[in-house]
Amino acid sequence: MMIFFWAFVVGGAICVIGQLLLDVLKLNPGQTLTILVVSGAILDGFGLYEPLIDFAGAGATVPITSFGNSLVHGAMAEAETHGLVGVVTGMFEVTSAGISAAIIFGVIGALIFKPKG
Amino acid sequence: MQLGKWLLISAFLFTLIGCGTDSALDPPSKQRNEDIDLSEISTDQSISQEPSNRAKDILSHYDQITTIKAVNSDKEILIAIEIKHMERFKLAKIREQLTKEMKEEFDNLKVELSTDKKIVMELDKLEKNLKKQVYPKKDLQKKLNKLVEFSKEQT
Amino acid sequence: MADKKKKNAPPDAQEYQAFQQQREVQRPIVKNCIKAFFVGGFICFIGQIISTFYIYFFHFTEQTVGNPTVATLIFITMLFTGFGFYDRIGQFAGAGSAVPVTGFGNAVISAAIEHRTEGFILGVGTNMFKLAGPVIVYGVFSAFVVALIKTILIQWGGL
Amino acid sequence: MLTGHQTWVFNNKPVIISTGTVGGPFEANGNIPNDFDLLHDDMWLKQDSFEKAQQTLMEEACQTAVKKSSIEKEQVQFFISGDLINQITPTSFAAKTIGIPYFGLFNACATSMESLALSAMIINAKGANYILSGTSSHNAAAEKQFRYPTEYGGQKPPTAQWTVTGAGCALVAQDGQGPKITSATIGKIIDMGITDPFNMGGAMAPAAVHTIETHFKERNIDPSYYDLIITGDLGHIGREISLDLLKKRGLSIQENQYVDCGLTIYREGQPVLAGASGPACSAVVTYGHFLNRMKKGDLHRILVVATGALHSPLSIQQNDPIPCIAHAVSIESGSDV
Repeated sequence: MMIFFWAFVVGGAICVIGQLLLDVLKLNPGQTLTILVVSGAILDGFGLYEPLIDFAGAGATVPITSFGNSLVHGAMAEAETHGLVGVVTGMFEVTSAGISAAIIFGVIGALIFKPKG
Repeated sequence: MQLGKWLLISAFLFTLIGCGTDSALDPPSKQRNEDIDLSEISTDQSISQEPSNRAKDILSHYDQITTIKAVNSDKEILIAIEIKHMERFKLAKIREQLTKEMKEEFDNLKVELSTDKKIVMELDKLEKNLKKQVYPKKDLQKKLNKLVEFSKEQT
Repeated sequence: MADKKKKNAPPDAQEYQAFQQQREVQRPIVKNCIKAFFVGGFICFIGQIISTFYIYFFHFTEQTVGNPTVATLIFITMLFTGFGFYDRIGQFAGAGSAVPVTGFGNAVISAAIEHRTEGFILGVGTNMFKLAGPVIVYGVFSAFVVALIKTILIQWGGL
Repeated sequence: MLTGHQTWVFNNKPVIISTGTVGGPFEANGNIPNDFDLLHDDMWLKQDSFEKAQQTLMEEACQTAVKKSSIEKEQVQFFISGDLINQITPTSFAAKTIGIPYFGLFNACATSMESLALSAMIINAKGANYILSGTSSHNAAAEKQFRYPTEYGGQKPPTAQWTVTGAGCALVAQDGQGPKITSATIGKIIDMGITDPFNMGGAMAPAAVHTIETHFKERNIDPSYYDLIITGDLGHIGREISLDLLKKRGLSIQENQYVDCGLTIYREGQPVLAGASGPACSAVVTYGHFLNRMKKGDLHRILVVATGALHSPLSIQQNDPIPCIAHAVSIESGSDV
């Protein structure tokens, strides 16, 4: 059950990197998250993100960096079968859950909740 | 500002590169690793489980492996392993290397090697059932086939 | 850009900026990082519990469990956002609650809830990705570039 | 009467005959709940948007001010007001409900004193008998306009300030009972190149210093003339910076003579970071708290310096600095003058 421990540590460490981007470079949250997503994509380009997922489980899949990683994965999987066209078409194959869940629960949230202020 | 941004990103990159990617498996030791969680299946099934037992025997010489489950039909063999947690960074390489080794060992069977927790659990269930009862040949084949498909699912 | 502007500022403004910077309350970076570590780690820990639960009790493998886990986390985020807890967690945890996928969910859901007063099509529909949009835009674009380079290397470079 | 370059001295002594202050739940829980005429326990005020809630705040403040005086609404000639939200619509809608000829102003958080100075000027020149002047702000509406959705979990730095939910209104008249407006100094835009919208205190401090300095120079008086010099919403950081700058310029202002509305309205321990802000901040604290203290006889002469950061979400995104302004109005109790 080491996975729980490492999920905590690795996930926490990625958040610390985000906090440093926020506080040291004084970026706003949008810029910070964008940098993290792009780094996730680049890391996967070097084949470095998958080992981290194997090692830390949700510690690597829950932070937003994994979004970049899985976009690359979707694109690469499709590219294997369809070549360069697959790079464009396969993009959302793996990541759709995050985006569609956000949209669905966003609309449901707007239907049932009012901002508390 | 711009420079600092890139410094931070590259620092992040290097920390990850630092976590070693080259050597995947230690060479097998002479002795069987006694800590491994494995059980030999009786061979009086409709399909002999001798290949599965042989696979377990070979794999049990690797120190990094902690659990081995395997079931075979007369066409294919599904092996599922778990490794020590600190080795999981190299999981993909280990899986690749062991798959290759197993393929060479069982050249008459279709070999599938998985490191997935769920497949370990499913094979464990199957192994236990095999101990209790004799499966008809077709049933076992079908069951195994389903598991192999399941282990390959991506999303 | 901003640096250039600062250099062109009149001397009294430059002097004031330096003075102001001295007096500004510094952000408690170490404290913030510790809080981000624990809250962020905790959210990932919860994520791991959810995944393990799905692996044990439902028909998911380690490979396929990612999607239902993310969806569940975002559902929980919707409740936390709607009942007005998430912004408080965010003020405490900073990146700890912004970096996990729950932060992405919160950005989308909070914008959706906030703009319902402007109607569901133009309010909720247009503003939903006001905050989370850049993440998708640059995530997709960078993934495209990375995958393109990799595919070309594999196909023609024999990588 | 113009004195110097940017200061008016009102020889006819316009009087604040009554005031109305309204607050939200966060203010009710604050430091000076007893100084509000009306407190709401609901951010929405039973309206269906935060902007409409702000409109209601403004309407109620005006109605309260008129009700507390001996005159009828129909006797009021002008309504001078403004706020922060998109093209000051909450104020304009409130003006529609009130139904009095209306001047709309925008000077961000400095609008309160801008409107008071203009009202005093018109009254002083006998351009009107009664003028309602006030401002409003609403925390959630301002967050939505200038920052993130209210439920978004972004972390604010310790320099950020909390927008007051409330509205303050003063009824200014030719004569009557009440504190008198004696002079006003209209500030000019000071831009020191600060671009961080989460540090408005630091951005606005030079504007406050400039206006205070000009006020004393042009009226040829000493800071000791006033019991209190009250700044609008500089917060902790802005207050300290401006006090240091004032001392550097040779104005001898005592530490306890220099207070900030943004530090008065809330209790210690409320999560307001560097202090309060918003147009309503200086309006409710001045018209409520400080004028009450004047009536009690605690204070005789005060100088209220409302500060405003005149940026927009657009200008911040385009990397422009924050232009700041401060207007000072001096109020003296009736017996003194």
